[in-house]
Amino acid sequence: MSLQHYLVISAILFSLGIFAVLTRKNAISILMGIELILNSCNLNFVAFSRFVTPPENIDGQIIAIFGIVLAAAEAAVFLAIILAIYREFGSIRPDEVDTLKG
Amino acid sequence: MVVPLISIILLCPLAAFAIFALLGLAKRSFPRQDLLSTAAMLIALGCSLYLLKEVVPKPEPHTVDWISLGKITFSMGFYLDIVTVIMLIVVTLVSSLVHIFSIGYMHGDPRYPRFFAYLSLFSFSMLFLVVSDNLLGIYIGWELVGLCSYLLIGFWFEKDSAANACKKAFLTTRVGDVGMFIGMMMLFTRFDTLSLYGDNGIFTRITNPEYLTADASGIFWLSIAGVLIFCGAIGKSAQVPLHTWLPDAMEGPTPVSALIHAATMVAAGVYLTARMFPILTPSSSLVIAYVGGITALVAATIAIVRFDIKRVLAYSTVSQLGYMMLAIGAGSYVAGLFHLTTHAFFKALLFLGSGSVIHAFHAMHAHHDEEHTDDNEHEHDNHGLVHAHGSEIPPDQDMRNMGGLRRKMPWTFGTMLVATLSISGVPFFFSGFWSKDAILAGALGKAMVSHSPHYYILFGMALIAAGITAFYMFRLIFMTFFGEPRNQEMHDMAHESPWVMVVPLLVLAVLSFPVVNPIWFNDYVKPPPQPHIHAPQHAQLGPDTKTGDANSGFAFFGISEAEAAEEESGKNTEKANDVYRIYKLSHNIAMVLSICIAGLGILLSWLFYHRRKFSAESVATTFRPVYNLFWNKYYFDEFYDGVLVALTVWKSRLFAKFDLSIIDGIVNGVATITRQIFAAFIGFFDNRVVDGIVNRVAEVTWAAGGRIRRIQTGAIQTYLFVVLGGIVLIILIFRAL
Amino acid sequence: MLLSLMIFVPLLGMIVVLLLPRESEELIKRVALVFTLIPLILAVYLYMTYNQPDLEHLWKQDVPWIDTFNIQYHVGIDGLSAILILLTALLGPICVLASWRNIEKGIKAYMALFLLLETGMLGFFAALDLFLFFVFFELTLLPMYFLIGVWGGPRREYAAIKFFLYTLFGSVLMLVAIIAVYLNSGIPDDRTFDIPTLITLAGTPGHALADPVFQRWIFAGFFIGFAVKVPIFPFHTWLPDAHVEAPTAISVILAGVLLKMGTYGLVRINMDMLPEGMAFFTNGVGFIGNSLALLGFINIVYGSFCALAQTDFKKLVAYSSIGHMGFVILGLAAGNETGVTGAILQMFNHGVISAMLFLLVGVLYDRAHHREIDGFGGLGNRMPVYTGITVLAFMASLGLPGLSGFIGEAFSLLGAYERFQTLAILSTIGIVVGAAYFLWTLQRVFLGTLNPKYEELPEINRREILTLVPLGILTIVLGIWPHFAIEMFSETVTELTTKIMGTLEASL
Amino acid sequence: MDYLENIESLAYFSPEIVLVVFAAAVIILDLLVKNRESEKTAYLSLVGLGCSLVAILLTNSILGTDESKNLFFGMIRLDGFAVFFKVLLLLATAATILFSLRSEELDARLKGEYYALLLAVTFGMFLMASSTNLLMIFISLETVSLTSYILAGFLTHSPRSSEAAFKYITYGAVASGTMLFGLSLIYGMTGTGDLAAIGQQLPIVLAEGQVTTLGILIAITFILAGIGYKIASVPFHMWSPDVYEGAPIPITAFLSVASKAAGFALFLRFFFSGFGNSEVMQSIDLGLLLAIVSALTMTIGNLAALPQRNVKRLLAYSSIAHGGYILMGAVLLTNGDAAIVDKGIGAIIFYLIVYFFMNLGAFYVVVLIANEAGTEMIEGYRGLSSRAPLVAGAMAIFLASLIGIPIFAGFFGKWVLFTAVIEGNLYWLAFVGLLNSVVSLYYYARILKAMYFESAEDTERFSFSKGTFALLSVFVVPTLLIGLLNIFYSLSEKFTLQ
Repeated sequence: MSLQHYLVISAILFSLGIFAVLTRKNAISILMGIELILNSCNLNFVAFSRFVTPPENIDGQIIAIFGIVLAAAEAAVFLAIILAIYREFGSIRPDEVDTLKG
Repeated sequence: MVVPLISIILLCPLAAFAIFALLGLAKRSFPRQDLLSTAAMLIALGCSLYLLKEVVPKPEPHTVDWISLGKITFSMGFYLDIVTVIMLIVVTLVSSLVHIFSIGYMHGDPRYPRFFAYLSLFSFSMLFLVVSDNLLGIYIGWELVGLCSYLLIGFWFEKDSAANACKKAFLTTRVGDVGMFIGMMMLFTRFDTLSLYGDNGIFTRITNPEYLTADASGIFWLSIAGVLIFCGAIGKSAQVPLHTWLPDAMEGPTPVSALIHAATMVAAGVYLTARMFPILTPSSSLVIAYVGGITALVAATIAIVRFDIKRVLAYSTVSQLGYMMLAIGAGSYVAGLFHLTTHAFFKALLFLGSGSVIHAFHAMHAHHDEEHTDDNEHEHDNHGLVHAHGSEIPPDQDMRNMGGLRRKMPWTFGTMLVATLSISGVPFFFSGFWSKDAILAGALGKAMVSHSPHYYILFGMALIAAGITAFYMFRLIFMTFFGEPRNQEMHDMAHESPWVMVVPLLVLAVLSFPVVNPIWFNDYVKPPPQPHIHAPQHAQLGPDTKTGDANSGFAFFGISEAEAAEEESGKNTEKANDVYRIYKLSHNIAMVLSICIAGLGILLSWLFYHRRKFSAESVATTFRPVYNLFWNKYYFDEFYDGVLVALTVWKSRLFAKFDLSIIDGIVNGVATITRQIFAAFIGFFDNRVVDGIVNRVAEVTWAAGGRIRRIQTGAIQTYLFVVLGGIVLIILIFRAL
Repeated sequence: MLLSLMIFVPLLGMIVVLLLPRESEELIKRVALVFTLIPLILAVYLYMTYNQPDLEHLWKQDVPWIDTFNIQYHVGIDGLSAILILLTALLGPICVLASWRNIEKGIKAYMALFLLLETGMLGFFAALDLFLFFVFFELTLLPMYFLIGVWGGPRREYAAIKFFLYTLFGSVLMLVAIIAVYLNSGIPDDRTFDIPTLITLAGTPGHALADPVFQRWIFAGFFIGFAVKVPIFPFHTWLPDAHVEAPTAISVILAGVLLKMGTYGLVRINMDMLPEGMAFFTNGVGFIGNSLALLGFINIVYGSFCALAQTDFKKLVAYSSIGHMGFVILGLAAGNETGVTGAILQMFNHGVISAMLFLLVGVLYDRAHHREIDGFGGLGNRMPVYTGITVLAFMASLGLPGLSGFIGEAFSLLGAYERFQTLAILSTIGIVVGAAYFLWTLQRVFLGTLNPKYEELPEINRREILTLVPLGILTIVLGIWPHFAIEMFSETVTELTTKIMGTLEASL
Repeated sequence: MDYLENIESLAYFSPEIVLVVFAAAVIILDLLVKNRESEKTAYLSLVGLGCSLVAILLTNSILGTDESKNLFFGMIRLDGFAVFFKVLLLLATAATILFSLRSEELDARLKGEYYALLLAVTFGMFLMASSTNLLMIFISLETVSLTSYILAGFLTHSPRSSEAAFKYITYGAVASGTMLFGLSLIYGMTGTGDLAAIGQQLPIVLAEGQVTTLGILIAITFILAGIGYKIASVPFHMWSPDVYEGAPIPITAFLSVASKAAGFALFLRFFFSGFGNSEVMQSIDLGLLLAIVSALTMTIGNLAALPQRNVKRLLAYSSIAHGGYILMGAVLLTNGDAAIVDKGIGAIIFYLIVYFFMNLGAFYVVVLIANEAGTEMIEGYRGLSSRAPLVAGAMAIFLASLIGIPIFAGFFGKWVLFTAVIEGNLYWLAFVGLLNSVVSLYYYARILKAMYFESAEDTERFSFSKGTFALLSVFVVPTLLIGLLNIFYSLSEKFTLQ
């Protein structure tokens, strides 16, 4: 398993995430897309810190851990806001939430 | 002594006006403005007369620096030679007489004081013009008199005809003035100065070969400049083709016509041309002579068929001015000025006389309007004539309402008769004869000396004009004063004018005899040299010129060239004597011819209008086309009107409304053209195109705003798509770089 | 010190006015009048004591302001600015008087803004620091915008924003040019905005500022900025709207002073600082070489014909100003002594005369409440005094010799003829057309039979006469003895023109 | 490279600590006080800000003038630049709290955590202004974002607010995710998270050919997505109008000033230390990229503002445009000449000071009008000159300043920027910017027009408290004076990055 494999995978993950975010018609799946993006990044960091930097340097892995934490926090806030949206709009379809425009 | 005198001459009338203006601001007016102005004029007259003996043989300009910019300096000042003094006297004299006359004539007019104030202002401007020693000063006076004539023609501005006439006068002359101004620009660029006399005045400089030279170009631009300056004279002195304003100017009060449009302002053109004599080249002289000749002839022919007494005199004035121009163009400097002087007196007299007649009828004016308009209609019918635009004749000026007045108003009749004899050139006791004769002689002499056909033609023109003049002037006299009263009612009302009006008539009548002695004139007035004309004959004039021998004296009116040549004295006596002989001969021929033709003219008009051997109508019908041509003033106005009617049609598509009263005369014509088409187009252009572009830009910006707005759909995923697109785009673009 | 006093006294006046209660209107007017009179007095004092020992700027004051950019508060007066300051100071009180009755609402704000405006104008003419110059230039915008927009006629909002946009656009280009000049004025530590210094630098061969190509671009930048103000075709379309909508006094200021700011800038910056650029645009070679003169000619003819086409009295006067400013441009383009003198005279005289004209229009408007030329007629015998003054103003404006209007035009043309024969001759068309539209207006408004609607039109009153008389006297006096004005700036002009002509000869 | 241990860092970290402590305190206090007294929490948080300000000044003084410290093993850096931004952000937060006190749309019940969140976001922004490590950059960014999301959606029972929050978080999450991906790539290329180290490594690896310019370009573009979204630069700006419109006005003001400022701080520090090396920038032509972005940002911002009728939204677009102006200064980072880079940063700093006052001032007026007239629409401003002359006058001054008319601060801000840009030989960019300011005149003038040229249906006068005017004058006076006083210019020089 070389660096390239990891990078390719993370790239695929990232693309999938973006794809989900752009196309899904459900706020939850958008959230999942976002998670995919973040995790692809984490994968990158870990992989780089494993292959690029000397073993004693673990910056990348630390960053990845923080990434996970922040992803969790973000998910929490996101869900809260989705609740609010649902309360106000009675739906969580992103394309129905478009009163602000122009 | 000269400067203070001139200052007094200038300041008196100015003060008279200033008092009126200042009190006017306080909405008050001086109790006896008329006396004030008249007194001012009389003082000026006194001073001018006194100046006669102040004139020094070698006149010097008295100048002050007016504007000095680094190396260039514009000076203002007086130049006093005999010509100036003569002009001063003429102006002040006529002006004073007119003032006096007006006291009676304008009596009871609502704007009585203002009239005199204007007269004073005019006199000031005219005098300023006369004494100025530089072109700028002349130009200033030139425009000021224009303003005054504008104000005075439009004195009864409630009349639309008057309102139009004054505007027409100002604009027409203005056209000429622009030409004059361009001429000034040319001279200025050549000489870096506009003063004429003094050490670096133009006339001094021009003798210096660097300015005009053997090479034709020097002469050429000088000719152009000369003609351009002359344009001013064309405008002011109502020469063809800018003459149409003067007849209309008769809308003004008659004293004004006498002062401004007969004696002084219109003569200013001649004066200017005379002043510019040194820079006139042969070619420009010829142009001037032709313009003068044509004017003389055309105006005279038009005058034959007028019925409005003032219009007849107006056209006669135009024609006489043409005469003077012709004289100067033909090099008869002295003759031109002499005729200017004499004409000033007898023409003023004629106008004042007609004024007195009109005054006599004036009372009738009110309740006879409609009746006479009927008369006119009737008139036209049996002549089958169309009235040219703006020639509706007020009944109290229509000669067809007059007749047999000589018993009613003997003084007026007598004085006017004198003037008529004088203008018709009846020998030998009338000044008009001598001056006219001198001009003819000059033209003929020039022709014979220079062997150029041009001057023979010009001589012919002058001669014919002289005949016609005699004819229509006596027509006027006969129609007005002889025969039976055509309109009994008005006749009964008519009465001799009060003495304030008669006295000026008498004075002027006296002056219509050769009081202004031709010999004296010839001795004192000397034409300035024309350095660039290398005259073929250089003559030292024989001593006999200065003798009292009248004939020989007059003979030399014409030979400015010879006199000019005098300075560059080739002592070539027999050549001079040739010239002398030629001129003497020419003079005799001219005199004989002029006497004959004048007699012929008088005789004809006697047969036509007094003995009624033939009827003017029948002649008119036989020579219908010619008659129509004259009656319609060679269709000058019609031509313009025609153009404008076409434009009116045009405009009716362009615009909703259009004021027909605008259409009058060439300048208004131009104004209308520009207003209707050009200016309208530009106005349109301004709104639509120039402004339009700006607005278009604004709209585009707005539209762009709208577009961008529409991208902001409100759907979050669109935004994210833009983000992705942005990223991809950036990467694609900058990777290529 | 005196100069700064003169500049900032109106500002002080503004503060005072703002502190007064809005009810006490009479008091506010009086205060405003007083605070506009003080600069006038100072200006007159300046004129009395003015002499041209050498081209040293008078009443100089030079204190550092923003060191970071080496910006100074540097003001001073030379002949050119002196005469325009005189004009501004003169028109100030006149305008206050002219607004005495016909400003219905918010007189307080009106006067405050007006005073601010006056400070801006005085400062602009006195500024000797390029940055300060620009600041004052822009300072006039906002008050003007409000004065037109709040107290203007029916289409005031449109006119106001149009004026604002145009001028701002122009000044944007100017700003770029200014920054460029600043950056090229030296090494980072001793860059300067000081106009006299910059002028000398631009004169020293080899210096970055003296580079012809650079100067051409900068010239263009400044020129457009000023052209909008003058206004020069095709940037002129804001003028008629602004004039027509603005209240009388503001039209007076607009025509009297603000237009002069443009031409003043042209002389002060484009000619004095950028002779190379000037030479490039006026060397008479090809289209570019004639462009400036051509613009002048276009302004003259175009403005005159537009005026001829107008039916609105005020619009007619507005367009006539465009025409008259054309003579200024023509004279400046000539670049020789006669031309430039003529141009500067024309600036001053046009300031006076157009002020008169707008005041007169205002007088009529206050009475009849419309400005349709054809709607009047025969006023001549209803209000003779008014007519008399109007005739004077018209005659002055159409360049009747003996009145001040003539000299400016005549000299501009005389000067222009030496360098641009054809254009000068063609420009004389403007003289005839000028006469045409003025006389025609005169006829339609004052001559003929009295329009029955106006049987009872009241004659011009004392206050209005008071506003007009000083201007009228000026037109006559300067017409008879223009030296009174010329003596102030002849030295400046001589120095300027010798430089310009020198550069021209060098460039050809 | 020298850096401080954790413990010795704490002293320099005191401002942030103070903020955190007070955030906690506020929450606790909120539990204690009754609802209607919940204003106390606001005052407490103000006190907190005050203390933190004092702390900042202290740290600055012990820091000395030009010297700088790397704290926590070089995670964050304390220097003049950071200090400046901390002060600015602190003041912005204070202003926001004061606005919130006067704003009627925020309902009373939730005030406690609201202020706590404000303090928290300030804390995050402090970190943004000073972090020098990829990790810290990401964390600070997220901290700020997460709290902002909540604040934007703070108006419960307001659909607009919730929608704003939803869009904000979706957009923000994606953007920061993208950025994180970019960061990971950078990390991979250089093998370090420390910006300075990255600055040294990148040219080397680039020279050795281990990384292609394309790689760097991709990385930077991804990172730009994150930062660009914070400073709302095209094409990452689209969230801001909607969020600004939906969010409570004080928060809008806060976002438009504080989080923009923080974003620029991050932007500058990142590119200055991380990509300070010019050949890296040249290799991907970063200068042109940024120039185009800035040109587009201001143009689109201004054009889109033209048709707006909602003043809040209008100001949102206008703040996008102003972001574009500021970016012009950022473009100069790529200039080879260090002096010009300094000028650019100085210009940005100066402009931010100016922008702080004029924009917050404008927003404050919007708050007041929203309270009195009950609308954010431009119609609400009709006849304001007669209904509330002083407020109208203040607004006029703010707008004139935003347009950039002389003697108002905005002009001098633009002046400094454009001078710098032209000195960088970017004439075209300067010209675009200036044309934009002409365009901007048009929509700002629409508000002026409404206030002065039009008259309202009902003309009863608005009544404002003394405090209102006091606070207003706090913004008016600097807007009038900053440009005219020399000190501010010299001030802006002290804080440039070393």
